[in-house]
Order: sequence, then C-alpha cells, then structure tokens
Amino acid sequence: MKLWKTFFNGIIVENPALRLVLGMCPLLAVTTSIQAGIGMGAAVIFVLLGSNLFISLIKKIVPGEVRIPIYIVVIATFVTMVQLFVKAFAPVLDKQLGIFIPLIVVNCVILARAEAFASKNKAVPSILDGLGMGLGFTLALVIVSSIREILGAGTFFGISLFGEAYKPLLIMILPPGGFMVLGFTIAAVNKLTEKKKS
Amino acid sequence: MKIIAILISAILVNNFVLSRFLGICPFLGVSKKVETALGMGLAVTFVMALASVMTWLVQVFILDMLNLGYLQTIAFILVIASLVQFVEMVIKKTSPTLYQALGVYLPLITTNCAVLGVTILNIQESYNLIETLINGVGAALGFTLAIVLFAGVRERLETAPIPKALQGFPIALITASLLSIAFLGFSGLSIFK
Amino acid sequence: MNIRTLTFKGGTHPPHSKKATEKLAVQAAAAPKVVVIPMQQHLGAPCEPIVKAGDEVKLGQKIGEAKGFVSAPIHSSVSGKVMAVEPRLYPGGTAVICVVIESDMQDTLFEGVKSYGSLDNLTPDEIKNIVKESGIVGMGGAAFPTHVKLSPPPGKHLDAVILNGAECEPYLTSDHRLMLEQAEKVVFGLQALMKAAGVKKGYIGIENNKPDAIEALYKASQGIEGIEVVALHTKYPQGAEKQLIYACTKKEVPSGGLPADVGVIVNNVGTAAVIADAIREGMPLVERIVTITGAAVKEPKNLLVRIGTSFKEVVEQCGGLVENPGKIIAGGPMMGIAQFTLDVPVIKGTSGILILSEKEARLPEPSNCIRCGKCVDVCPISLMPINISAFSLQDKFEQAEACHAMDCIECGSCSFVCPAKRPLVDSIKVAKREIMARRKKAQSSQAKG
Amino acid sequence: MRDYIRLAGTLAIVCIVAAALLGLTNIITADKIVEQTVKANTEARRAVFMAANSFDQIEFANEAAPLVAEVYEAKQDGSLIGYVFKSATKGYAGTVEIMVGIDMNGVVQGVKVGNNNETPGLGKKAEEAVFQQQFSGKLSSAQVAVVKNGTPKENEVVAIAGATITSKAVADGVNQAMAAFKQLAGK
Amino acid sequence: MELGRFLVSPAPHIRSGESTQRIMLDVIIALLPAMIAGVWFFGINAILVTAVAVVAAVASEAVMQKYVLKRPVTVSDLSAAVTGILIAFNVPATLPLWMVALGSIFAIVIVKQCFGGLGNNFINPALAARAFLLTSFAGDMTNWVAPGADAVAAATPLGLVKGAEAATQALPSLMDLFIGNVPGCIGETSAALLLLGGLYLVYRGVISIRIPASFIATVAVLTFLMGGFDASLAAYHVFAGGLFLGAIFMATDYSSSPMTPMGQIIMGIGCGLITVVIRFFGALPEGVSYSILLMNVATPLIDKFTIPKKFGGVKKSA
Amino acid sequence: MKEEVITLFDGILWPSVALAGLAVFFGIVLAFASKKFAVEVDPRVTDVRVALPGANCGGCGYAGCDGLAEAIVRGDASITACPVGGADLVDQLARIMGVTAEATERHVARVICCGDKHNANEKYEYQGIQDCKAAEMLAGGSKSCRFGCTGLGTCVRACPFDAINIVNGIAVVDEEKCTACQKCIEACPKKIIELVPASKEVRVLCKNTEKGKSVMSVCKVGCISCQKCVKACKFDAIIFENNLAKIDYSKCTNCMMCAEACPTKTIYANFASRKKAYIEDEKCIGCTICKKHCSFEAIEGELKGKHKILEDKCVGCSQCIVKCPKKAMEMR
Ligand SMILES: Cc1cc2nc3c(=O)[nH]c(=O)nc-3n(C[C@H](O)[C@H](O)[C@H](O)COP(=O)(O)O)c2cc1C
Ligand SMILES: Cc1cc2nc3c(=O)[nH]c(=O)nc-3n(C[C@H](O)[C@H](O)[C@H](O)COP(=O)(O)O)c2cc1C
Ligand SMILES: Cc1cc2nc3c(=O)[nH]c(=O)nc-3n(C[C@H](O)[C@H](O)[C@H](O)COP(=O)(O)O)c2cc1C
Ligand SMILES: Cc1cc2nc3c(=O)[nH]c(=O)nc-3n(C[C@H](O)[C@H](O)[C@H](O)CO)c2cc1C
Ligand code: SF4
Ligand code: SF4
Ligand code: SF4
Ligand code: SF4
Ligand code: FES
Repeated sequence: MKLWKTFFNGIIVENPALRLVLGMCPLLAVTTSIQAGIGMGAAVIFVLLGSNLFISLIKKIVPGEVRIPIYIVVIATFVTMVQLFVKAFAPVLDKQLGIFIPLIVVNCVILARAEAFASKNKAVPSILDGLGMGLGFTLALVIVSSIREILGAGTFFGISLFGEAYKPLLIMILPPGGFMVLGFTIAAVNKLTEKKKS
Repeated sequence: MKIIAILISAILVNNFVLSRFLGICPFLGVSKKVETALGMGLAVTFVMALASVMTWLVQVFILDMLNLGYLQTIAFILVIASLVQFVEMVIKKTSPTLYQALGVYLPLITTNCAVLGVTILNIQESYNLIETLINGVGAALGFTLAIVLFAGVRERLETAPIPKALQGFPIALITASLLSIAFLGFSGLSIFK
Repeated sequence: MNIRTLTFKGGTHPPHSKKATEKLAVQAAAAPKVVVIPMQQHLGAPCEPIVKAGDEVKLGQKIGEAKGFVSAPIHSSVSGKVMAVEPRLYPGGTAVICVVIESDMQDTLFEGVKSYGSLDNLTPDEIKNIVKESGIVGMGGAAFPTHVKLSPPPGKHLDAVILNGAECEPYLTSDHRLMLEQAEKVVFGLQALMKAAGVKKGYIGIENNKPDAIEALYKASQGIEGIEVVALHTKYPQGAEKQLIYACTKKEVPSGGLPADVGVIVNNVGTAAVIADAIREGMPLVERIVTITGAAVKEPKNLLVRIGTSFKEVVEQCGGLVENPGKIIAGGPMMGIAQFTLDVPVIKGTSGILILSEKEARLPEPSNCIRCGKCVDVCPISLMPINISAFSLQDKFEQAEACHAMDCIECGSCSFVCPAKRPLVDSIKVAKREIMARRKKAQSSQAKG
Repeated sequence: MRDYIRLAGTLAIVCIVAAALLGLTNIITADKIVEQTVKANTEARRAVFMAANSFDQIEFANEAAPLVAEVYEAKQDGSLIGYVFKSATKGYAGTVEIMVGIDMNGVVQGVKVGNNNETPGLGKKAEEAVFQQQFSGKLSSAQVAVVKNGTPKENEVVAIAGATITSKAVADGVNQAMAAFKQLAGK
Repeated sequence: MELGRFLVSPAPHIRSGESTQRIMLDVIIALLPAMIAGVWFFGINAILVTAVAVVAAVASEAVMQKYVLKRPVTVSDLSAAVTGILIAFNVPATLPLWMVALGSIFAIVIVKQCFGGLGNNFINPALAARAFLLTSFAGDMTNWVAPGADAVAAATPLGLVKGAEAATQALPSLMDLFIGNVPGCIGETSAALLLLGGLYLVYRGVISIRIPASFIATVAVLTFLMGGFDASLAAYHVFAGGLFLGAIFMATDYSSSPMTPMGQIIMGIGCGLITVVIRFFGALPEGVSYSILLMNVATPLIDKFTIPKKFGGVKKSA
Repeated sequence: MKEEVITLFDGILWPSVALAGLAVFFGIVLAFASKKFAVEVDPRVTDVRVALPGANCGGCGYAGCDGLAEAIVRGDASITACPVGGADLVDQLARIMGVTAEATERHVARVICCGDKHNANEKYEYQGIQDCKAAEMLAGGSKSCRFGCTGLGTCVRACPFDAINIVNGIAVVDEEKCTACQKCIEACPKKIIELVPASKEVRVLCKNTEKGKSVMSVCKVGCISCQKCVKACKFDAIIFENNLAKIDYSKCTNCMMCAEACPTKTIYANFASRKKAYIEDEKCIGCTICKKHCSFEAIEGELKGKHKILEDKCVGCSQCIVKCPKKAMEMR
C-alpha cells in the first residue's frame, strides 16, 4: 500500500517537472518531437533507477562530508553508461538529444531524489520512487512534446496529421514555443490538482 | 575576429538560456529580484570562466592523452563540483562581503546545466584554450543578461493582476517565452561576414 | 512695470473656475447668532479653553490658551454668553472641544484690543509677540502658527520673506480679492514680517492670471525697499511653499526640511493682512475672507466671516442651495476636505466653501494604469506617484517609503491628470500615514529597549 | 590526517568502482560506436553518391575552391569512381554545409544540404528533396545559376520561393565543388 | 430644503477630462492617414486585413475578459482596437486572413490579458504578434507586393539595400520612400503620413517627443557614420522600413516603454542602436520591431534605474 | 584470450587510475581547504543544511539549500519553505529549530462590533479606495458610529489565512481558520479586533465609549450603558468602564445570562452551543454540593437522595460539575 503511494507520488502528486518544477532544461530542449521526449524519459528513468538503487545500498558507508560528491559520481556513472549505450545502439536518438544526455548528471530531479529519498530509504521503495519520479518526468516530457510537435510541425510521432495544406506554427518547436507550452501545461496541472483538492 | 564572433554568438545569438535552454532552473528560481539575479549572474560568470579553463586542461592533458574521452561527463562534473566548493570556501574565508554578494549562489551553480553544458560544448566545438575561455565568459554573460532582464520584468509583474491560474511558474515561463521571442531578433547576427 | 515671470518644474492645469467670484468685492457676512469655536484650528497642540459655560465674553477676548510652543491662542469672534464647552464636529472631520457662544449682537470690544502704533516703534520680538498673542496662523490653509515660522531654530539664518499670493487652487478667490482691495495692508504686513524676521528682501508671488492683483501690489509696494512683486506662471501647485520658494529664489528646500533651511519663510497674503490688523488695530484673528462658490450655490460670494459661524449660515447668506449638493468641500477642489454635513464652523484655515453639484461630485471609476507617465510628468516633487501608489495598495509600505512617499506634498496633481483615474494621492496618503505609524512605533520601542 | 585519508579514500574507491563499470561499458560499446560513426558518415556520403560504397578522406589544397572543406574519394569496391565534396558557404543566417557528389565524368550525382541555420519555412526548404534533386545531373563544365521563376535552362535551378539567398548559397557550394573537382581531375 | 447624504472622498475633487478611451481614440485618429494610404497602395486587401485584425483583437479581449478571466469587459477603452490596427500595419497586405486573426488573438490573449490586461503587458502586443507570425510563417510574412492594383511580387527597399535581393529591381527613389509608394507592410510605408499622425499625437500630449526623436536621430547618426558618411544612405535608412511607424507609434506604447523622461531617451537611443545593428549585421533586413521588443524587455530595468531625482533631494544644510 | 584479458585490464585500469587520481586530488584539496578556510557557523545551520534535500534547485527562492538553511535559522524563512522535502523534512526541521506548538489556551480574533448595514447607518457616501485606512482619514469612515467597523476589509487582505470575510458591511472572523497571528489586529485602523479565548462563547460586540444617548443615535445594537448585563452575571465577570461592558474571561462561565439580559443584543452568545448539566444517577451520592453551588436554582434533590437538573432553569454555566466530588456530572 505504502509502496504504491511512493510510486504514484512521483507520477502525480509530486510530479518533479510539473509540480516541483525541477529539471527544466531537458524538458524544454528535447521536447521538439515526441520521440526525443520519450527517449529522454527513458534515459532519465534508467539513471534514476540506477542511482536510487545504488545510493540506497551504499547509504550507510558514505561519510557525510563527501556525500554529495559521491552521489554525483554515482549519477555520472549511470549517465555515462546511458550515453555510451545510446551512442552505440540508438545513433538517431543520440543526435536528437545531443548534449542533454550528459547533462542528465546535473538534472536537479535526480540529485534531489538521491538526497531526499534514496539516502533515507531501503532499496525497494527507492526503486519504486525512482520509477515513479522517472515516469512522472517522462509523462511531462510526453505532454509537452506532443503539444509542441502537433502544433509546431503538424505531426504526431512524425506522422503528418493534417495533410500538406497545414501550415505549422513553427514558433512552437522553437525556444519561445517551448517556454510557452510548458508554462500553460503547468498552469493546467495546477488548475486540475487545485480542483481535486477542494 | 573569431573570438568576437564567439562572444557575440554566446551572448546574443545563441543565448544560453533563451535559445539553448541551459541553466533554466536558476533562471527561474533566482530571478525574483534584480539584485539577486545580478549576483547569481556574476557568480556564474566567475565559475564558468574557471570551469571552462580547468575542464579544457583536464580534457586535453588527461582524457585525450589517456584516450579516455568517454569519461568526460564524470570527470567534468567532478572538476566543477570541487571547483565550486573550493571557491566557495576561499571566498567565505577571505572576503565575507564578496561571499555575501556571490558566494551564496555558488552551491546553486554545481547543479546548473549551463556550467557543465558550456564545458562540454567547448570540447565539442574543438575550441582552443583562449576560445574556450571566451566562450565560457560569453555564455555566462548571456546568462547574466537574460536573468537580469527577466528579473526586471518579474519585479514589475509583482504589482500586476495576473490571472490566478497563471501566477508563479506559469507566468514566469510565458514571460521567458516572450523574452526569447525578442531575442530571435539577434538570429543570424554576425559582425564579420 | 518690471516684473519677472517665474515657475517650477512639473505641475498641471486644472480649469480655474474662478469666474463666479473673482469680480465680486468682499462683503461682510451678517453677524452670527451662535458661534462654535473649536479649540483646535491650527497645526500643533490644541488650545485649552479658559472660559466655561455661563461666562460672559467680549469680541476679541482670548477664550483658548495656547498649550505648547507650536500652538496659537483663540479669541472670541462675538460678544455674548458661553453656552457650552463640549466636543463638536469641526471641518477636520472629527469632534474636538469647542466653545459655543451665543452672541448678544452687541459686538462689545474686549478692553485689551488696542493699536500697537507704528512699526518703527516695535522691535522684532515685540512684533513676534503681537503675532503670537493675536492667534495668527497661516491663512493659506495649513494654519501653521505664524510666530513659530518667525522664530527659526538656532543656527538658521533667514534672508527673505515670500508672500504667497498664488492662489493656485481653482474656484478660490479670497486671496485675489484681498490683494485687490487691501493691497496696502498686505504690504504693511509684509514689512512687519520682514522686520520681525530681520530680513531685507521680500517677495510677493502672484499667478499671472491675476494681472489686476499684480498691478495693485506693484503699486502699493512702489518705493518700499526690498520688496519685489513677481508674476508666476498659472500652474497648479504654484502656491505650494517649496515650489514657490523655488520659483522665487531657485533654491530647493531639502527633502524633509523647512523653508528656513534655505533662509526663507513663506506666508499667505491673508496672513500678512491680519498681521497688519493686529498691529494697527490690535485686533486678534477673529474673522477671515471665505469664498463660497460652486454649481450648487445660488449666489457665489466672497464673504468676510466670523470664525465659528456655521457653514450652513454662511451658505444661506449666499441665497442657499439650488439643488441637493453632491459634495461640500472646506477649501479648494484640489486639496480641500469633503464634509459630510453643513453643521461645521468656519475656522481660521477655511479659505473657501465649495459646493459641487451631484453630477460634478461623482468621480469616474478607476481603471487599469496605462503607464502613460503623466503622473510622473506633473509631480512637482519629481516622484513616481504610480509606483508609490501601487506599493501602497498592496500594503508594501517599506517599498513605498523607498520611493520617497514621505516627500509627497499631497497636491493631488497626479490624481487629477491620471487618464485612468487611479487613486494616486489617496493611496499615497495611506502609505504616509502607515509609514509615520511605523516610525513612531519603532521610536517608542527603541525608547523602551 | 586520518580525515584526509578517510574522505579521499572513500571518494577514490567509489571512483574506482565507477571507472571500472564505465571501462567495462566502454569495452562493450566502443567498437559499436566506431561502427556507427563510420556507418553514419558513409550513409551521408552515399546520399550524394549512391553508386559508391566506401569513401576515403583525402588532403586537398583548396586554392581553386576556398570554400570546400573536405574531400573524399568515392570508391566502388575499391576503385575510384568519383569524389564527394563538403563545402561551407554563407547563407541567409550563417554558413550552410553542402555535400556534393561528382563522378569521374564530371556529372553531379547528388547534393545534400547539411547543417544550417536558415529560416524554417523559407531557407530550410533547401533541405527538401525537390530542391536538392534539381542539381543531380548537372555538368561540372558550367557553373550552376539560380533563377527565380520560369523554366530553368540547362545549368540553372529554380530558387526556393522567398529564399533566393539560401538557394544561391547552395548553388555556390555546388560550384565550389565543381571547381575543386576540376582541380583534382585535372580537367 | 431637506438635504440628502453627501459624497465624501479624498482630495482632489476634480479630475482632468482625459481618459484612456480618449487617448486611444487619439492614437486611432493619428493612424488614420497612414491607414488610408495603406488602402490606397495595397487595395482592398489592406481593408480586409485591418478589419480582421481589429475584430479579432476586440473580440478576443471581450471573450477572454468575460468568460475566461471573469473580469469586467473593457473593450470600450479602445486599446484592443489600437493593437488590432497596429498588427494590421505590421503585416503584408497579402497575409492570409486567418493568420492575421491568429496574430491578434496571440497579442491580446497571451501578451496582454495573461499579464493582467491593459497596462500590464511588458512587451508590445502588436510587435510580439508580428514576431510570432514572422517566426511561424516566414514565407507569408515576407510575401511583399508592389503598391498598385495588380499584386506583383517585389522586395522591400531595405531588402534591396541589404543586397539580399537578386538586383533585378531598382532602388525606389527617396521621394517614393517618403510618401510610401514602395513595397512593405500595410502601415509602414508612408513616412510622411506617419509623421503627420505623430505630430498630432505630440500636439495632443498623448506622446512626448523623447522616444521618437531619440530613436530616429540615433538611426540617422549611426547609419551616417557606418555607411561611410553617406548622407543619402542615412536618409534612405531613416525613411525606409518601419522606422517611423515603430518610433512614433510602437516604441511609445505606454505599457511597454519607460515612464521616466531619462528612461524614454534611453529607450529611443537603445532602439536606434539595435535597429542599426540588426540592419547592418543581422540576418533580418529590418530591425525596428525586434529592437523595440528588446528594449521593451529592458524597460523595467530602465525605469528602475532612471528614477528622477526628486525635488529637494539636496543635502540638508547642517 | 590473454589479449582480451589485457584489454579488459587496460580498459579498466586506466580509467580507474585517472578518475581515482582526480578524485583523490580534489578530495585532498578540498579537505585541506576545509581546514584552512574553515569558518565558524551556527551549528544549526549545518544541521538544517544536512536535513535539506541538497538539490540546490532554487525552488524556495533562496540561493540554494545553504541560502535557505541560513534563512531558516535566522528566522526569515519558514520551515515549510522547501518545495522538495515534503512532510518529513518539516518534522525534522521543527526538531532542529525547536519549534513546538504552544500548549496555551487557543485564542481567536474577533471583531468587536455588530453594527452591520442594518444596525448602523452611514453618515455619507464614500467614494475612494476600498481600504479602511483610507476611509479612516475622512471623518473616521462613513459609518455613523466612529468606533465601529468600517467594513472595507483592510483586515481581510491582511489575513494570511483567509479567515476574515465582510458580511453585511462588517468584518467577521471565521474562528475555524483563524490562527491568532494578529495580522488583522495590526491592520485595523479602528483597533476593534481583539484576541479572545476560543472556548468562551460570549462577547460584548461594541467599542463605543460614548453615552447611551449618542450611541442610540448612531447604532441600533450599541452598548447603551444600561448595565443590565452586570446585574445578570452571577459570577462578577462583567466589568463596566468607559460606558462600556467588558467581560473578564477568567471569570466568565459561558452561562450566557448577560446575553439574555442585554436589551440591544450587543452581547453575542452562541446559544446553539449551550449545554445543560446532567447527573448520572448511579454515581450521584446525594452530597448536595452541586445544588449549593448552582446560582440558578436549577438542581433539585435531598441530602443522600439522587439529584436532578431542572432543565428549564439550567443555563449551562457548568459550575456544578467542577464541584461534584464524585464526577457524577457532565455537560450535554
Ligand atoms: C513641526 C513643524 C515645524 C515647523 N517649523 C518651521 C520653521 O521653523 N520655520 C518655518 O518657516 N516654517 C516652519 N514650519 C512650517 C512649514 O514649513 C509649513 O509652512 C507649514 O507646515 C504649512 O505649510 P503648507 O501650508 O504648505 O502645508 C514648521 C512646520 C512644522 C509641522
Ligand atoms: C499643493 C499646495 C498648494 C498650495 N497652494 C497655496 C496657494 O495657492 N496659496 C497659498 O497661500 N498657500 C498655498 N499653499 C500653502 C503654502 O504651501 C504655504 O503653506 C503657505 O503659503 C504658507 O503661508 P501661511 O502659513 O501664511 O498660510 C499650498 C500648499 C500646497 C501643498
Ligand atoms: C524572418 C525572415 C527570414 C528569412 N529567411 C530567409 C532564408 O532563410 N533564406 C533566404 O534566402 N531568405 C530569407 N529571407 C528573405 C530575404 O530577406 C530576402 O527577402 C529574400 O532572400 C529575397 O528572396 P526572393 O528574391 O526569393 O524574394 C528571410 C526574411 C525574413 C524577414
Ligand atoms: C501612444 C500609444 C502607442 C501605442 N502603441 C501600441 C503598440 O505599438 N502596440 C499595441 O499593441 N498597442 C499599442 N497601443 C495601445 C495600448 O497601449 C496597448 O494595447 C497596450 O499595450 C495594452 O496594454 C498604443 C497606445 C498608445 C497610447
Ligand atoms: S497618470 Fe495614471 S495611468 Fe498614467 S502612469 Fe500615472 S497612474 Fe498610470
Ligand atoms: S505624488 Fe504627491 S507631490 Fe507628487 S503629484 Fe502626487 S500628490 Fe503631488
Ligand atoms: S489575521 Fe490572523 S488573527 Fe486575524 S483573523 Fe486572520 S488568522 Fe486570525
Ligand atoms: S475590522 Fe477594522 S480593518 Fe476590518 S473591516 Fe472593520 S474597520 Fe476595517
Ligand atoms: S535542468 Fe538545467 S538548470 Fe536545472
């Protein structure tokens, strides 16, 4: 029961991107197409899972003073693994995500979870937390990238939706569109959760 | 020449925040007041310049020599994290006033994509040491420019009757969107053709 | 005539609306049957009544004793019997202790009222004492005790007296008429003020929409050394003390400072005239010229009214009202205080009674500030009224203070010009009040701690 | 002192574990990555030179064609059948990279517009096949010219509507490649 | 007479006759000559575009206020109409009407109402809409036609100066530029009539001359210096493109420009500087609109740091 | 095979050496620096800092977690300022900062005026900003009574907990939501908001210190100094001074007799919550103590006999309960 809650916590209640507003850079940068968004999500889930698990395992032996550097090293390791695997097996994704794969290292979501959850909990909840948070982050990526791709390119998963005559709102896949769509998405989520509360 | 081109590109054309999407978290988080934003900007400038140089050296003299390019991410983040912490300690001890002005922002910088981002881009663009330094400084100045302008606007928004659902982060993001629309004006800017 | 035309930066141009009364000579109002004389008619400490119900008093007899240095005694404006000493409403809006006197319609003069002779025989200190004992306060509106101005704090050196004949408030014409009809008295008063203050230079500043007054005073002051009549641009708030000083002398009174800081004192022309009366006839301040005007008044007039006469009685002497009034204002439309009843007495500072029709009275509703910057342009203090106002409306008083809210002279120019009809001065006044309260609190807690 | 050892030591151990893990990953992926890069590059060049199946970069002293950045020999099963040129010309907003394949007879095999910052909706249309295909079959003997509308003559291409600058930039790139080809082929 | 209750309110008890509506009406009046010229040059299309822009702006403001924000509807202040007209002025007459409407909706809903409505938008709604359209539909937004009955594709004078164009077309004469007989956006071409409108606004006290004067002067001086002391090039730059439209009507937009006198001059100089930099070095042939947008962004800072010295700010004598 | 081992070894050795080298280098530099550049800090700052998530996300508005830690210890930021930490964090911080809920009697704010639109009239029509402080400057606001609530809601805006509403022209505090933060008390220019014990449900709702006649002329429900309440109170809980009744809450027993007696209904009491005493027969030993202490003769019964409450007489002052030696009574 409690585990379920841990899991869903990240997806909805404390969605790292839409509620806590963390890890904004990839959320804006790689959401020009849904594929890239999902790819990024997968990468983040992997890193979150790995680092949460690992950190919850070694939490006892880590001296407090070098806690953060060690977490960073752990996270960076998983990130580099993702980086190498993507390069080797998904070159297209590599091109789409570019520099934002190594930058997962500094994605606040991951360090925040390591600190706030994994360093205080056992392995199983940590995995669930990582999974939940990762899925939550992915959900945000998918929402934002769907809107941007549909409006800005007239396609969904690269498939043309409205035919040739459609003139896409190019600005949506450019930086201004990223900020705008994310802004309205967060507003909508706020509005929804607010309603639920009352 | 190239140096000036790099500088202009980093500050205006490919502004780190508004067109590259790097360093968004502090951009949104530390921009409620102009003074704080400026402090953050200066701290980032300082760290970015140092980090650019240090990571370049690490890349060229350690990773490349040992053919360990794939360790870039982990090595760079180590360098940056340590650097930031070191600088913080030094400033805290030696100049409390400087610490008040800059130091308080330092921890925030470790987890700022802009710093790691610029160091990786330096290598990707195969800049030499000087160009690396310039790119680092330029990117940071671009960040500073964006965050200070943004903070100015946000201060003004404080007295505006923003619709309730948009208050807070949503309106900040929409503001950033309009900011980046304005910065589109610099696209393709090149002093030396 | 060799007259300079001067002015200050900023300001605005409300319609003059003076036509109704500017050509009407001052008439003496009918003597009131009952007067209600408040014991607080001036800035500073209220007076202590020195008569009690049942006492007989005479015209010009002191009935309230000044308490403290910044205060001025109060005299009876009729002879008769004290009916009560009790709190009554006065134009300030609240109830204060008033001496209510039923007139015997004899106007028996108090024995102490007698001429002090010529100016030459009086020393500066004697003049100051006459001013003080005659209960003379500023007739320009603020009613600040004049003898206090004449005694600058030690170390401050005075070098000029400025008479304020600007009368920049729309509608009001009492100073204008006074200057026309009693120019000689005004000049005499100025000479007295100059002697009391020990200065050689005297200015009389008059807006150039009153050329007849400029001429009258120019003539009256011909041949008197040190007195210069200056014309002022017709612009509100030309008569505000600091703006007037700037126009005449190009000196800026420092923020939070006094005219004395730049060696100047400013007095209303009416003040000068009552000083002349006090010296030459020994008559304390018991009556003043009041302009009664506005669309709802049947026959607008300039009347010489006894202090303590109720507004109602004064208005009735102007033929009463033509319609139900929308708003009753003690003073001018820019700075005057709206009254909720006509049952208040005329006091020393009542320069006018303005009665607006219901249509004029209802102000347009405010809408969003459009940032046109007009309020910034007109503010004579070069403040940013909109910023102060915005902070004040959000209860951010520290920020309002940082925008120099306390420097606002409450002239109302900003509210007047604002196309969006923002409540600018209103909210600035709230901020000032709040800031003062906080300062006081901080002080008292400091004193304790 | 013990503190130093403890802290640095723990950190070092974690680093060693991390490095070991990464080293392993690298060993697994390194070859694959190299393979991918090679494949990607070959694919890119084949896009402008279908007939070839391997490409070798050669040194090129670019006097005749200063904007040509890279030159490759296009080989079919080892024998030289033409060249692929990468040039970088100035477009509407910054440089436009253009890849051009030319066979030994001086016939343009294909043109591909690579990295550029042109305006989406205008200059970016240069990346579309319709525009690029116009260049195929052009002869290196005559320079390619851009016309705005009407039917193009032999060595002309039609500009993208509203993006003449970009169109010219691409044509320039092709002309540069042709010049380089002449220098190499000695024709 | 029995007296009713009186009104009591704080001073001042009188207000000037100015109102937001009156000011906006003045702006519309000032825009009329240029609008008529636009119709003259670009025909029926210009009327359609203007009508659609205005209707879309006003309607979206009304709908947004009434149904979404549930606030009082304030379209009668005419500010949305001004925005609509200026959007029309900033697009080519050939722009598809749905794009025009989209631009108006973007300007009103996102740029203006999301920030709290009139006076609270920090950048110019009409220009933001122009940038939005230009970025999204660059092709349609640069589809210029020559003035006259039949729509002949043509390039704008600045496009020509920039050499962006295959030089098939001759540069129009300075006179043509001044009266507006050149390709361009509906409202930007006629410098003369825009100037006329500007003089009216200055006369009515709606705008101060500070921003337009410093803006245009900066462009003149810089183009003269950078163009190798060529006075005719400078004149060309001053009259070509949207400089007059921008300097007189758009850089002066109250909400998005500084309020302080000093700030307004800085605004003008900054706009001029960026305009010239973009015209000379940028990718775009024209830089007025982006220069204004960029200075809009800096406006809060300019206002913050140019607060006028208050009266009496001198040191108190000891 | 051997070659592979060597590559494996190489592929792991060098990265390990490089990374460990870097790590040790920085570790030593930092350890050294931390000694050399050590600065004294409030130990609580360190504790708070350790407790915080350390994500340095800036979400709290401070410059990173350190910034927030200092702000919390300084008292500038609330312990709930971190958006990431959640409830656990708040608990932890509460422990570090030693914030404990006070165990005193709960107080709530109460507006001491009941002159709403129907009860008091307006002396003029106010046009101006909707703010009590602004209206106060114009003859004390438009309400006829100069002591009464202006009703423009300055307190409503001041309340951070949304606990005040303007109802019918006067401010009314929602006692559920009120946290007794006193912000409204500071804001009100009329100074008519006071903290009262939440458990006492009787309040005199008037501040007018004028004589009865003048009060009557301005308000239907003002205190007219008739002093009937003083007589009605059996517990001497009503103090009468300045022409105004005031309840001494240390003596008030919630009997609500004063409210019943007040002819103008200036005294408010929550009659709905009035309870009656009840005696459990099994426990009652007939000691008569309760009967002796009842000021309202609402208890019947003989010595040694079961006692009974006369429901129509009991007013719910609960004095009997306090005295019952057998705890045989309760309020229902
Ligand atoms: C506490 C206080 C002290 C003052 N002292 C002096 C003074 O020494 N000399 C002087 O010329 N005016 C003095 N004034 C008068 C003011 O400068 C000013 O004339 C008065 O407040 C009325 O100004 P107003 O009618 O422009 O509002 C003093 C005012 C106050 C409130
Ligand atoms: C906005 C404003 C306008 C004023 N206009 C006049 C005026 O027209 N005539 C005048 O005598 N005093 C005017 N005063 C009052 C003067 O500042 C000053 O207090 C007065 O002239 C001092 O003279 P008194 O003390 O003799 O009244 C004005 C004050 C303010 C703040
Ligand atoms: C926002 C904007 C973007 C443009 N982008 C391009 C572009 O990417 N490529 C290009 O050749 N011209 C571009 N232009 C158009 C040029 O300025 C110039 O008008 C055009 O090249 C002339 O071409 P035409 O002769 O086909 O009309 C752009 C213009 C604008 C306003
Ligand atoms: C002098 C002046 C210039 C204006 N310029 C613009 C403008 O450039 N763009 C615009 O959308 N509205 C403009 N308006 C209308 C109005 O101010 C605009 O809708 C506000 O920006 C909305 O808050 C202008 C109004 C005035 C008085
Ligand atoms: S005059 Fe009014 S509308 Fe104009 S800036 Fe000032 S407050 Fe705003
Ligand atoms: S801010 Fe004060 S001084 Fe300035 S115009 Fe407004 S009322 Fe007058
Ligand atoms: S401001 Fe505070 S004391 Fe007043 S009602 Fe609200 S919570 Fe209660
Ligand atoms: S209680 Fe005080 S602040 Fe609240 S509405 Fe009444 S008068 Fe205003
Ligand atoms: S994700 Fe880029 S700074 Fe936080």
